[in-house]
Amino acid sequence: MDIFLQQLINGLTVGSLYALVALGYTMVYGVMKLINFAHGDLVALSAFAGLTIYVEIFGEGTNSLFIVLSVFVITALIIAFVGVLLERLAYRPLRTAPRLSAVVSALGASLVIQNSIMLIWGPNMKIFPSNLFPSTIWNLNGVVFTFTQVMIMGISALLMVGLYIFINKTKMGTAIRATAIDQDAAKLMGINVNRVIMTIFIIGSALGAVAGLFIGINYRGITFDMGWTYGLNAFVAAIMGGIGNIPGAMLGGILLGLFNAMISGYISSEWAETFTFVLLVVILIFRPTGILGETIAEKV
Amino acid sequence: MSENKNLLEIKNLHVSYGAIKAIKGIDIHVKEGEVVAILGANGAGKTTTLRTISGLLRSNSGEIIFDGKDITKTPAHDIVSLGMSHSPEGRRVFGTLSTEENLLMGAYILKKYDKKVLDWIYEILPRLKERRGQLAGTLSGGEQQMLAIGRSIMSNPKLLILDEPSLGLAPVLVKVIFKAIKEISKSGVTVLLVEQNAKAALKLADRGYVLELGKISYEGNSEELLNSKTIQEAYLGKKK
Amino acid sequence: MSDYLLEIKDVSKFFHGLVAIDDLSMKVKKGQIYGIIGPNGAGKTTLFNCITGLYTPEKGEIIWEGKKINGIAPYKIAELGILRTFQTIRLFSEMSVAENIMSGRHIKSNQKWYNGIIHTPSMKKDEKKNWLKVGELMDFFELSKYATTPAGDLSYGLQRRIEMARALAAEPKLLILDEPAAGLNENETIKLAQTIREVRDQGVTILMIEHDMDMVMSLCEYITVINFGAKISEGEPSFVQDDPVVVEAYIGSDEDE
Amino acid sequence: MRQSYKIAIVFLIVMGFFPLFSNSSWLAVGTTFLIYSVVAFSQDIILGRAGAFQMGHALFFGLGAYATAILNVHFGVPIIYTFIPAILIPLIMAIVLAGPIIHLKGDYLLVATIGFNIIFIQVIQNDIFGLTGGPNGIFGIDVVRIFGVEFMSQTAIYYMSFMLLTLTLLIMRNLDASKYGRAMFYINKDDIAAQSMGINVRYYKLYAFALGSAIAGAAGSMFAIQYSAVSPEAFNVVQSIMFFTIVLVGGSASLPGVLIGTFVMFVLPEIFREFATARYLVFGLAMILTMILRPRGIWPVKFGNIPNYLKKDTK
Amino acid sequence: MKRRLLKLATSVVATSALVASLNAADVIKIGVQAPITGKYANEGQSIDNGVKLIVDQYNAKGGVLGKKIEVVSCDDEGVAQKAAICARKLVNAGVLAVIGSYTSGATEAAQTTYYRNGVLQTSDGTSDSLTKHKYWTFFRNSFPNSAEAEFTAKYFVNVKHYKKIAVLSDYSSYATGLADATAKAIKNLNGNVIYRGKIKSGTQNFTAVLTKIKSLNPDVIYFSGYYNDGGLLRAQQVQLGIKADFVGGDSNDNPDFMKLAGSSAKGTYLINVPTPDILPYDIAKKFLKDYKAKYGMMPASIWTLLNIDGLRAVLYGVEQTKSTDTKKISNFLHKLKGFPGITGPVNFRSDGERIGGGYMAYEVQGDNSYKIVYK
Repeated sequence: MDIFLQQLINGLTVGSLYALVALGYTMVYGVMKLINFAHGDLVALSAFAGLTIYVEIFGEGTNSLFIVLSVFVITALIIAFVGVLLERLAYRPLRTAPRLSAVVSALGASLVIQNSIMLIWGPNMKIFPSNLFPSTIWNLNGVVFTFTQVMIMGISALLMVGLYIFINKTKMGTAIRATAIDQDAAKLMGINVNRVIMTIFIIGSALGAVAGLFIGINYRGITFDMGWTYGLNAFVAAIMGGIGNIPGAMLGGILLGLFNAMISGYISSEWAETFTFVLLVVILIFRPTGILGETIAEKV
Repeated sequence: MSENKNLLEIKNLHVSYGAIKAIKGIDIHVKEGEVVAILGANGAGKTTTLRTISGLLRSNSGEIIFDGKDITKTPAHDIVSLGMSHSPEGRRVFGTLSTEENLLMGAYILKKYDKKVLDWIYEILPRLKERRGQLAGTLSGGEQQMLAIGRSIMSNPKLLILDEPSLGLAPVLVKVIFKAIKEISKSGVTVLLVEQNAKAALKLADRGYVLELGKISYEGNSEELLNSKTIQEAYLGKKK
Repeated sequence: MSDYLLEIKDVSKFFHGLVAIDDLSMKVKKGQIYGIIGPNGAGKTTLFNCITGLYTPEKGEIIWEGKKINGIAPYKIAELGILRTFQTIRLFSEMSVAENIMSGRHIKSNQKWYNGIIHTPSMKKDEKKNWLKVGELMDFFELSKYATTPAGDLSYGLQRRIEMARALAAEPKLLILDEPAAGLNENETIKLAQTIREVRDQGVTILMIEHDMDMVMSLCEYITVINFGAKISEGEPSFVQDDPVVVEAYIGSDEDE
Repeated sequence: MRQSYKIAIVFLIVMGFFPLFSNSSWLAVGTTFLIYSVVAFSQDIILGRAGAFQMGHALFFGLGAYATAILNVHFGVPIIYTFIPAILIPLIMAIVLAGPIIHLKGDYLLVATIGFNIIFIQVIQNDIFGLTGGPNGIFGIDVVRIFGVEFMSQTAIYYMSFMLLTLTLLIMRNLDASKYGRAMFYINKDDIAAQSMGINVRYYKLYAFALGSAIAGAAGSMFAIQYSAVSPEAFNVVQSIMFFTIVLVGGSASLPGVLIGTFVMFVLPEIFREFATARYLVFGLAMILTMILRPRGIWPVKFGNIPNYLKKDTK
Repeated sequence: MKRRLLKLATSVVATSALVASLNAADVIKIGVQAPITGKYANEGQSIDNGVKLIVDQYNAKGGVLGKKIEVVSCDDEGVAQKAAICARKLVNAGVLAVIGSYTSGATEAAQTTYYRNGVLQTSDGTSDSLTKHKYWTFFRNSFPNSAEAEFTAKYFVNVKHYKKIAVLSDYSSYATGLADATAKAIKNLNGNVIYRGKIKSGTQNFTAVLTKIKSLNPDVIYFSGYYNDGGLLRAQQVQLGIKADFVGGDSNDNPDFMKLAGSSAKGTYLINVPTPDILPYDIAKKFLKDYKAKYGMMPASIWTLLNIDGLRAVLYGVEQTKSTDTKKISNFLHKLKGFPGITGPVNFRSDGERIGGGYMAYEVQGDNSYKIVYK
């Protein structure tokens, strides 16, 4: 039983990270119907930027709540800015172009960010210092969890609740939902669609930035191409949940994390990805637009 | 009333969809306080005209002047702030937002929505009040139309543009809708509407334009239009 | 076998619980020009979509030459000989006029799966036969000089013609026209009516939705009037035109008289 | 399109004489270009023509390569005989895999095909049945022998690839002028109109998948011969994305477009190898710029290829 | 006109080819096939640097057989497919011998191409399968997995007396080979392997597998893969509160292992041949000094030195046979005995295997230095 609980915690940790990243995919998709392939690379960029900010500004070895918080905030701001820049330069000019053109642009942007990371920080693995978070470990009847894991799950949950409230209870949030449903109608309400899209990139990138820093802090070793792995998983999570649907992304992320942990723990880690994608295909066969996705009938 | 100044003035407007010329040089004006109807068959260019006025489409040439300002190149969302509100064809309510959220979106440009306007909408369209918490997508067609109209006056517009408000509605609902439009007009809002229900529209309107193949083929007072054969011909093909 | 080519029996179609077609029945005779009229949003196009298999009605039967066809895939309906045009023109707009019309020859072409890879003499013959048929149609519809022009670059009137030529290329038994005159000018409309008559004279039954009443009244032999998805009147043009129910539905009811 | 056939013929002539002016290093680059062009064309059949968002094409390329490698190395089948299974296995797998998901819309199909590609990589990495050699793949693939003659030199392999590309171009030409090729375009441009004209969307999409995958399989076999080794990285999702991008950057369904796309995405990086890592950065920027400036690709397709006997008085 | 042009063009090409081949005769080309970028970049760059250092030293003395030596490097990124491409490239460039690659997989993927084209290859790859084909072109400059496996098994069963042993590898042929050989050797000594699993290299999150291992309660976790996964495995093992010892195979011997494991590095055991700094030979000390002088740092690990010995043996072969005929050199090397190498005497068997080898077990200390605990 404690092994099961342990796997549950393992799965929830990764699942929270997937969910944070998946939100970025799903929000952009919801409004722009675009798979932002560069989103995963923003996550990687965040880890590198965060490390540099920590080391260069505060100095390796220092640590305090203020420092950690500052690293998170500054990194999130930088990544949000890069996200906005990305939209401005690579996606906005293509808003009326054929859909696949924007997909190629997104793939190009992914290459640009990934290789910029490599040129700036080098091709080798960089290693996060181990002292950013206390190395406290709790052990409850054999179920072990670290301070970092608690932070990952806790902060992710908080951010997701916050996002949920923002999207559902605020005027801007409602405007975002309205824009996602019908851009023209939204314009007729006086909603500045460009600003809505900018907001989405800010939020999505910032959430991705938090995920990137957590990945660095928890797993320590970061590589320039790691965005691809996390990005793909998060993207799959978003599709599973029903891309464009915010609760769907959260559900998909957690589900994917748990599923992965359980498969690796109980069946075989060798075949974990296969199981993941078989699950995805099965979901899509039965629910062609994901678990919480709506089926939209085409107007003839 | 007809001595009032022009609130909206369209001069020699041309609009194309790709290679197809949809609007071929039309002139329309709407005076403050008026109700003006644009009539015409399917494909005549009525909706295109409205979408161009509210900034969703760009014209090839011509001028659109609203409340003294040239808005020919102003983006749609800024036009709303100038006091024009457009309730589009097919209602286009936000299906996964609740009725009240839809209404509040109508007041997006205001810092805070006007409680009085909301109450007034609930008063003239009481069905919306009953349905305030329900998702707009689950409303009936008539209720969605009420919502679309209600939503478009939440911003306290000077000019309300309505595209086919009676489309696909049962007569009893058409009655409710037109009554509400009358109320809105009475409160001082200028109305420009496109309608296929010519009789109902002309009964409400002061003046009307008949649009055929992207050109104005007839314009005049409502009575003139109603009594003329034009409408009968245009709609029922009673040969001249 | 019944006398009727197409029979609609008590068909209903719902969207999200709202009724779009309400218990509708009608019968189309072979060789007829049959009109369906009614205000916008009355459910006419929905009915066409049901007949052509794009929608499956929840209730009732659609009977084609004595056989029930509801629930059958659209491409099979076309193979049965029911072809259509669309209210909002659906051409392959980047492709040339000739290529557009050639799509109608699809079901008449008997090329085998390997002909996509290897050309055989019989296949080349088939190809030539079909292109020549396209040529004939282009001549008939006066489209020959636009043969290689992308369909999307042409005017509304020409596009409507291409759509019709495309449907006719399949040599249909029933041609369904969804507002063929929408966006056409007077001359074009008159010519269209003439074309429709000629097509019928070649043995094609015609079922059409149209708003241009001049055209409907002069062209159609039988008319069904739909409002709110239900039939409110039917009969010959002269009857329908004067039916007070129809007048009210069209011009609109007087409210508080 | 007639113009594009002329371009194709000029291209074939140039490529046919290329070995006379080239050393073996450049010949190797040329061979890779030829093989990848074939794969790009096969991707184009599915993505550019039938309009199915296929982002797992490397899977079928890989199936062909592994079929040749496994049969040759483990079962001693002469290379020349492995061609047939290298074509048939991807063809059958394409139908089996795409069958249940072919109805999925755009992006959902895209992610499902990515999924198949990833599963394929995992299967070969796990050295299934001890046949695939795990992450290191299979080495020591034999050279082509016909009647005891060894075709081992780079020039020989170059010309084999050249033949394969010529054959592929021939198939593309035949496809374009057939009911099957046109049906794909109709589905791509408007599937509802296509259905209403009696076109079975599912059937023709599967046909495109089957044909595209079979050609990719043949290219895979050639790839295995060229490098006498196959391993998972050559067939992973990144490669699939490359093929996907080639078609769209070059121009969907455009013969010169796809060739330009392949040249830009595979040959330029070889030429600029000295710039090592910065080249991919430039690449990404070029992809974005191309799409902004030419959203339909560098050399977009032009329709209107009708037989001459129909061109009476076209304007 | 066209024909004349063609003739002209062919003659130009022919002359330039001739010139090129004349040039080629003046130099001896040595290829380096190594992971210069990618996951194992620091090992690959170090090998590349080492080769260039030695070649410079030779050229300073006038080269070999009066010819200058030229280095042609190719980056295989530690990826088999890239290795196959490198093999084609280096063969086409006309190299005499290739040094590398670092990983067994990349080495094996290139092996056949070198063999078919008669190009010598010397690599540090430890996978047993490398010498299986008995290619006359291949020479291993390190010691095979089987030797390490036997040493590890003896250490586990006879010295540490572990009762429950968990064996982990990644998917690479080298690591799976080493892990399987080790598990087999342990069983031969009647040891008890309770778990044999694989992780996917680079996935970072190994908690699921470790949790499973935890439920089996082993005395030791042995990992045969590479340092970048090993360090994380160790860190996550400690996080999860798994008390077992952690023993890493030779590829974990890299400074990054310590960085990744952080405070958990202390107490880890590593098994490898002697580390550079404890090599007793003068020639080793000189090489390390020269390397440090030229590049400002030490070589990444012992693997660089092993490859350098491979290079030195090949050049020695050229000098002794006074020939650039690879077949002749190969015959010479197959009989090579006691050539003084940086990593000890170099002796080759007829199948290209290097004879000898002395493995050691180190315990990582608090300051990340090594303490020899068994040899």
